Amino acid sequence: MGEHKQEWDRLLLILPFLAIVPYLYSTGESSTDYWWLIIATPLVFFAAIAIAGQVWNGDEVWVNRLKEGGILGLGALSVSLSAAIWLIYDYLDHHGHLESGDPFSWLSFDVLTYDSDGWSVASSGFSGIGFGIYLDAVSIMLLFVATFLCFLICWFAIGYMTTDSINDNSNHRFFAEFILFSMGMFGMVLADNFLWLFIFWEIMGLCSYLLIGFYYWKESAAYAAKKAFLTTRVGDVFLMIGLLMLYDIYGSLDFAVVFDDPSTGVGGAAVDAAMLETALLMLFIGAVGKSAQFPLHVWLPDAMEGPTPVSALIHAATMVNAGLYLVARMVPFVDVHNHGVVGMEDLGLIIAWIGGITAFMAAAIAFVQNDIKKVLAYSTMSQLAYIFTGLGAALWFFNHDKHHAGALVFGGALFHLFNHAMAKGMLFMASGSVIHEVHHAHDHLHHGDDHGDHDFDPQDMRNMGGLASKLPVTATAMMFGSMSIIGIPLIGGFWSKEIIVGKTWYAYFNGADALLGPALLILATAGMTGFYMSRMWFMTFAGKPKNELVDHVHEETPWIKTPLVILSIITALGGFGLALYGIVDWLSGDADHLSIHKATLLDQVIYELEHAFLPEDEQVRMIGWTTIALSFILGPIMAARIYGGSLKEGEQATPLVHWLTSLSSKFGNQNVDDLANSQFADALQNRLYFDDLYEWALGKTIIPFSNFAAWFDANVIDGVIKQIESNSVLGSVQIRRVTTGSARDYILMAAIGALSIFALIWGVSG
Amino acid sequence: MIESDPLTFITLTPLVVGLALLVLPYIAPASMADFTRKIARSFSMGIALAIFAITSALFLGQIGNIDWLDITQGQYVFQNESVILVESIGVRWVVGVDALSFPMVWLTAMLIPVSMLVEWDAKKGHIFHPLILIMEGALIGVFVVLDLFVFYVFWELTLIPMFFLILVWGGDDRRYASMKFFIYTFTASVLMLIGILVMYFNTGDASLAGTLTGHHFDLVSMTAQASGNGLIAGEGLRHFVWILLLIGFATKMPSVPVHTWLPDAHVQAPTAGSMLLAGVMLKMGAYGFLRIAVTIFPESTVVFTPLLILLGMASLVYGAIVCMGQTNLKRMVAYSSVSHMGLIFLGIATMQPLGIAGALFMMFAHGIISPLLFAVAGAFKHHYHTLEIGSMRGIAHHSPWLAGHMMLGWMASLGLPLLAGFVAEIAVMIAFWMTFGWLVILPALTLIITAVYYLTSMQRTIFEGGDPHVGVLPDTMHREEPRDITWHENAGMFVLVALTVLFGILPFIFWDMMSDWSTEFMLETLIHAMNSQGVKP
Amino acid sequence: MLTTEEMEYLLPEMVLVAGIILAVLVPNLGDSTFRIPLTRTRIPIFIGGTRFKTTSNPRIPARIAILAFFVAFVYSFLEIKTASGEVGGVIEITSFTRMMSFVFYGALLLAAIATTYRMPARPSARAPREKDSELRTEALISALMDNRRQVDFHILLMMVGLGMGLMAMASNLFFMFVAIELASLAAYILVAFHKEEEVGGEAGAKYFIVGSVASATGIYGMSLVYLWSGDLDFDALAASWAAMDGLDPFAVVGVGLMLVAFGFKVSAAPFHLATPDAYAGASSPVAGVLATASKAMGFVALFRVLIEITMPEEGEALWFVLLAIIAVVTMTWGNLAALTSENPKRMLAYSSVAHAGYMLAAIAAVGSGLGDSSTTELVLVAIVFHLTILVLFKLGAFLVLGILETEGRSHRLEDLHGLAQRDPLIAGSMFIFMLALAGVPPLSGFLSKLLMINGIVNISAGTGSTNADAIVPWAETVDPVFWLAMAIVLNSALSLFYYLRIGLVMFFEAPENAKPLRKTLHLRNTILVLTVLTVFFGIGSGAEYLLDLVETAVSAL
Amino acid sequence: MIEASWIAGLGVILFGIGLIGAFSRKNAIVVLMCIEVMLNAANLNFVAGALHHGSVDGWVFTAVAIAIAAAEVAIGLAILLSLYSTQETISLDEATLLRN
Repeated sequence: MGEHKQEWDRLLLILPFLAIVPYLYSTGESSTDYWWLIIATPLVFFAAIAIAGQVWNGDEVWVNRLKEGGILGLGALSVSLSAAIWLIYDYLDHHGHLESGDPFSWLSFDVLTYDSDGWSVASSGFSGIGFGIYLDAVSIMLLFVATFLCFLICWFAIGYMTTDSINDNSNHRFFAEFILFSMGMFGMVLADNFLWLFIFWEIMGLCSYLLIGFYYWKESAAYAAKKAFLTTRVGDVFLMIGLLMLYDIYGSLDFAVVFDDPSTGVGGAAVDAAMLETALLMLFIGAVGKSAQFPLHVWLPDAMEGPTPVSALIHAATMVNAGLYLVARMVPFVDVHNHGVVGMEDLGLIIAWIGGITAFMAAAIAFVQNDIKKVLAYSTMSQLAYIFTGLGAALWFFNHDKHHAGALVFGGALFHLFNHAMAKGMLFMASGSVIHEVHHAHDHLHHGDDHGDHDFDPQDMRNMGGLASKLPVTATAMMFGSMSIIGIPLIGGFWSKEIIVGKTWYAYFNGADALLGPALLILATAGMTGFYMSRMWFMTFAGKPKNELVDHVHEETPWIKTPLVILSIITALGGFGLALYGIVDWLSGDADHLSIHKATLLDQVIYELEHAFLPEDEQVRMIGWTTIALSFILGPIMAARIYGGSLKEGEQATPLVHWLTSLSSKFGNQNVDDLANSQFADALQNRLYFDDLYEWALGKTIIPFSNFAAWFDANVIDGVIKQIESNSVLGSVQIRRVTTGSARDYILMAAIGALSIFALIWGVSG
Repeated sequence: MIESDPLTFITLTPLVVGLALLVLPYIAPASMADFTRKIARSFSMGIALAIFAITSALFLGQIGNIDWLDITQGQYVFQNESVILVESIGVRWVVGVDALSFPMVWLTAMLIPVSMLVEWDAKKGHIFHPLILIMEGALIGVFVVLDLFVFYVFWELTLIPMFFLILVWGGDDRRYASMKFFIYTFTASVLMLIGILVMYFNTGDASLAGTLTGHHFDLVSMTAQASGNGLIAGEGLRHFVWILLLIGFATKMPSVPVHTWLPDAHVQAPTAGSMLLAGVMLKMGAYGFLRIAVTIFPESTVVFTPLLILLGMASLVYGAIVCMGQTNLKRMVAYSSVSHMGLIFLGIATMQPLGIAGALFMMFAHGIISPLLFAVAGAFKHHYHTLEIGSMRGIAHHSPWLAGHMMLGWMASLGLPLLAGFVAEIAVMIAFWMTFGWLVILPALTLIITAVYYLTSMQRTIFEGGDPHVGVLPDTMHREEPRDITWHENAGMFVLVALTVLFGILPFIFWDMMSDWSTEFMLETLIHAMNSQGVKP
Repeated sequence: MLTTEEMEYLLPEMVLVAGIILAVLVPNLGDSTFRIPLTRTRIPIFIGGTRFKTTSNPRIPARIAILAFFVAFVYSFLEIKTASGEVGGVIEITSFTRMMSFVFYGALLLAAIATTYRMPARPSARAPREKDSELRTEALISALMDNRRQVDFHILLMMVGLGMGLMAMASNLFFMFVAIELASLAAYILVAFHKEEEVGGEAGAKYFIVGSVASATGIYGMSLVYLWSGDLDFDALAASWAAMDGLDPFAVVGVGLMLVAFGFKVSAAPFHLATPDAYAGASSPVAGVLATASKAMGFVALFRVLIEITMPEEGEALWFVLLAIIAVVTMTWGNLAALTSENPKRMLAYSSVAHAGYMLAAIAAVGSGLGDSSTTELVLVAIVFHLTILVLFKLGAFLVLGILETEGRSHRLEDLHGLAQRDPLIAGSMFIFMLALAGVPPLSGFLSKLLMINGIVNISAGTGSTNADAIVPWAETVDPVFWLAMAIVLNSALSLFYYLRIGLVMFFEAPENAKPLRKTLHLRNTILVLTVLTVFFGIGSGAEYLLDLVETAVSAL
Repeated sequence: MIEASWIAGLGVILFGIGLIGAFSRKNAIVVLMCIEVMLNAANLNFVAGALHHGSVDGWVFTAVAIAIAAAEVAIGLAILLSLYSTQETISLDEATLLRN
């Protein structure tokens, strides 16, 4: 404990950071004047940590006192967090949108336009690009998610990273990149125009590349990093094209300008729906890349090559949410109730379809994964797909002037984002805890000579089992997280998932025939989610240990438990609480307040549950119950039958999870080896061969083509030059041969030359 | 002189001092010769820094107090009293800068000390550094003179120090490379010279004209004349001259298909040489194209826009694809320069102020980024004795600074936001979409290709390698202990990194005046041509 | 006899004649006496006997020659602006003649300076014997070459100068021919001067035979012209030509045959074939004289015949197409052949052929008759300017080879290897000469080439149709003369290859012999001065001054 | 009276003979003689011209041309001698050390 006390002392260093915002607040400053702290602090500390870490690499103070920059990073993030909370507080206090204006004009320029008088510089309509902030409920929610989770994950990472011997003296890289990543997300959420959104979006792409490739010497990590960057880059490029189109349509990329009246373009022209829809689809492709949706999903599982905090960061706090945020920003364009452009239903349908397909596919693949982080990765993909489906349905509703339903599912989808982020952040940290402790136990068991035992994989759930008693906090956290993801009634994700599934079906019943597919897919996925999340938990924590080292596992690393506890509480209670406060309406912009507006708490609970089950429609209510049945009953029970089991004799888990382990042993034990060896399972193991397909396509097209191009350049284009050169040399040798050395030849040639010239002249002049 | 005629001062000082430092050791008495040799390196550096200081002072308004946004089209600041050089044919020493040329001058003044710093330990430093100083004079001269004869003189003068830099300090195949570099670009520029002469004999300002010929080389007067009735009578001849100029400038830029001198020259050149070659010399092409070809023949530029697109697109896309097939780091970086320079033509072809400003900023940003790339590649050559991608792995462990600079440089070059290159790219792209619509898909896809080759090259050099403490060292190391870059390489790269970030985050430092210039440029020249040629969106 | 005034006109030539006489006399001065018959009184007659210490100095003839050329050179220079006069009906002195003699004497002065080192004095040189080793033989031969015939060489050099000087001021075709013959015959001997070497005699023989055939052809052509007009005075010929009704075969064939002779002098293809052989066999200063002064002489003759006599007032000259074709063939042939030449002297010879091509192209542009008098003057200024500064860098390059020759021969590219290590300044100078030859700015070679191209462009570029709205229709209408400019620039680019190669081997290759170059103080300084002048006349006041001079000269043509 | 044109005609024939001889004969001495023949052709023309135009110039030219021819022969023989002394040949086809 003394040692731990010393560790906590390190935290004293962040107190000055924490004091900054309260000080500013106390001087009576306005939070909107200090939003830049959220971005600037991490940016400055990114450079500071990166450079200082390299200069003082291995230095005693740097390593022990500053945790190789981790403390500085945490401090910077605490500034961001406190500034964000300040901003949120003010926002909730003032109830309304908040725009800072452009503190500086980043790029100013003119545009030429054509009219009957010819070309001239456009006098109005087109504006340059500045930078400021734009806050509404969506960005406030995301800002909180990002700053809060980043802070917690950084906290967790200090414990996780600095106790891993393989990271010797390179953690400054991690922390620097980590806070830059965070900065990217903060900036993206705050930005008041599409270009700056894109800029921070790309920064996140870079950081994901850097962090996934943190263990750069591992070929798989280097490869995964490259894959992540390139796959998202494909999306980004389309996103950029979308931006270009938007600028052309509206003459500005500022949210304030564009959202003011999306049906009127630059110079008062009516916006062409087809054009705008194409532009938005381009944006959506970008979102698909970033949020790892089909068909640009291939990078996400590989991204598990990064350290576990990075996975938490990418999957919960930052990157994947970016895509959702972007799609959420499309609502004003299609909201016909509010100057939206008519005739863009297809957009919502496409988004919903992509979501449905991804949700189902990812859940299916998650069935067969044995790597604890991979299961979570596919779960992320699947849950994000839910949100996309919900947003797609929302867009469809909005465009059909079904504002109320649209707003509901829109808010529900965003609420799901919140729930998922909290749960998934915790799940990843918990899985990190498991991996970390298993790894330590393994090292401990083999006395550090793990160099000879590369085959051991601390992430493989087949090496675990029965950890519930060894890692009580982790097991509890993971249980709550899984429940939230599965959608166990009243816990976190339940509130939002029910809305998404129900409303998607509602849309189908109300004329969106094309939504049947996604609706069915996400319904099925609900059950599948129940199965694979339970499977993961049971495989890890329940049953008898499958490996001797489980006995040596202890929860002992400092820094790791705190965030798990905090997030467990939020996951377990936060969803319910926020739902009661009407967060769905608030997020969709229908309500200005987060408050209980029914007379009693019970009324409010019933009201919110009705939101989810939509009492006025019997069909939808049926769907709601089906969802619960599938996700709560069928999935977990099947998982328990196959993977469940009670702990070893004498082991005792905490009361919070004890019931689960003992319950899981009640459903018997079914052997699924046959199924696991089937061809279908094989295809799932191979991620349905998408990666292979892409690699094959690249290997067969671009690579040979580029090699050909290189050959072509060296031998044809430059070959022409070389040919000229060699022909000149050849001609030179030939022409020098004419000089035979014999004087009479010279005379002869001169005579012949002269005569032929005379003849020529004679011929010419007639 | 610094106060009254700063441009002449910063042009001639490096030339004179560099030449003196080169020649003095051979004609001065022995003791003085030794002394000169000893101080040549630091003295060159001192002069280079002084010139950088003066140039920065010019920018910040410390000298002359210039409002850069207030310069109207065709007006030049710091213009001197013209000095007659050759009266018979009307050659004058006229210097002046505007928003088109000044960023280039500043870039040159900045890059010279940096490249000197990077190669601070070059062999025969008492020749190397003065040569770079001479290079500085020649390069600045190209950007500041406003007399086409003198412009051409400086244009070719840059070849000579570069020829020696490649020939004496270059790689194994430096003979071929230096010859090819010189002859290739010389051939193109003599064709350009014909174009200049055709322009020359159409000039008519009697007050400037040479006594023998009755014509003059004064660019300002030519521009004024061109904006009236067009400098040259006859559209056919105008187009022809435009094409001749294009050949000269496109080769320098270089644009596909006249780019093949560049990879050879770059691969063989010493680091400082590559840095200057990529950083400034390529920009001479773009600068000259805008300053002469577009300004004086706007109609031809409008007529030949499809050609510009074709060239730009070919450079951009084809250059990127060829990059992917390269196995030599420097070659790859060289082709990436080809690819990026394509964007300049595209930016001009958009005929939008935004596109032209983007092209200008591309010139500037690429002038910061590509030297960084070449400094990194040079450091690989220096410390690992090879440039083969894939002959080593996991270098990041041995050379963390190098890996860091490489990472940043590579990212900047592939257009990562908040780094200088992105600003130019996005500007050109926006303008490109406005003018050409879906054709934008090609440059956009190129962004992906660019990412592919850059990431692959990093993966196969600084990353991978299994055990972090060992990595895979190239055979060329001969069991040498791998080292990180030296302090001076590091310092030089740091400057470039800092500027890349600075201009990525705060592009408006130079962007505003470029954008301003572009708008005025469109208004004064191109817009008339577009209207008269009946260009419609 | 000449009047005082006429003597003054001809002062440089007089000095040369005096120089020749002195060169004959002075080295023979000694203590010889003549005994008056029947008495014992000996009257010193000073010719013969044991020579005095001063007069026995083998460098005396060189000094005399240098002095004579220097006086002639300076006097010509001073007279350029003011010269005018006439002597005996066949000599007419104008600014132009003095400009040209300025060039001639300058070139010969440099050659004389260079030769001082080629032939250092060692009084006791003996002929090799059969038993001598090969090395020894070589050394002895070289000593012999060094030692002997100082007088002969410099007398011949002065004779060449005299011939050239007179040639420039001839106002009569026949007199011009005689003067050319005087210069040529002396030059033949100079080429063959190293008769101890196998190539010396051969070079001389070839140059002599081909040259003689050419001059015989020229004289025959001149005789045809005489048959046609009956008077060989330039003015009279020009008048007859202008008055000629249609084409008189005598006149046309006569002029054509004369062109052959002058074509040989300027080494135009296909009459240039002996040129490289001659240069390669001759010593470097002599080759330098052939490449500069002798070529200038050829161009003066071409001016006389082509511009003064046969150029019509307006319209295309008869010889326009002929000359254009010859020009293009010449420059291309020269450059192509030089491309792979491994002998620096041959390379310079071919380069000199190429330069002849450029200048012929410029004359052809004049012959197209498209330009007005001012453009014609511009082109002529360009050519004369080029001929003038050619002395600086072409001869300068030969002088560098001359330095190398003092330690052997300079007939292989390898001899230049690593020159930068042996003497950086000389190597740098050589590189500058090469760049000037290639026409790289800011050197004077660029200015002259630019002026020529400018003249051609000036004359021709306006001829294209102004109604053409695209390149191809324009290119179809433009006068073909325009493409001569293209040919020149493309050839310049081609030529860069071999010029740079010289720089390459000097700075890149390791020297075969790492010893520092022999100390040849005057020669080295001369080369450095030439280098500085090459740059000085490239741009700025130097160029302006020289252009002004040339302009004065050309306007007197 | 011999017509001037006859003389000129003879000149043409002589010149032709000389020229053809100059490039068809290997022996340098013979080539030298051919050159003399060519010069004589010119001399004939001068004479014819003098007759035709009735001017004295032609005669003077002839005299001077003969002198030139004499000088040329002297120099030529001397050079050929030196060629012979080093290469022991006066065949133009054999003295080809310098070529290409």
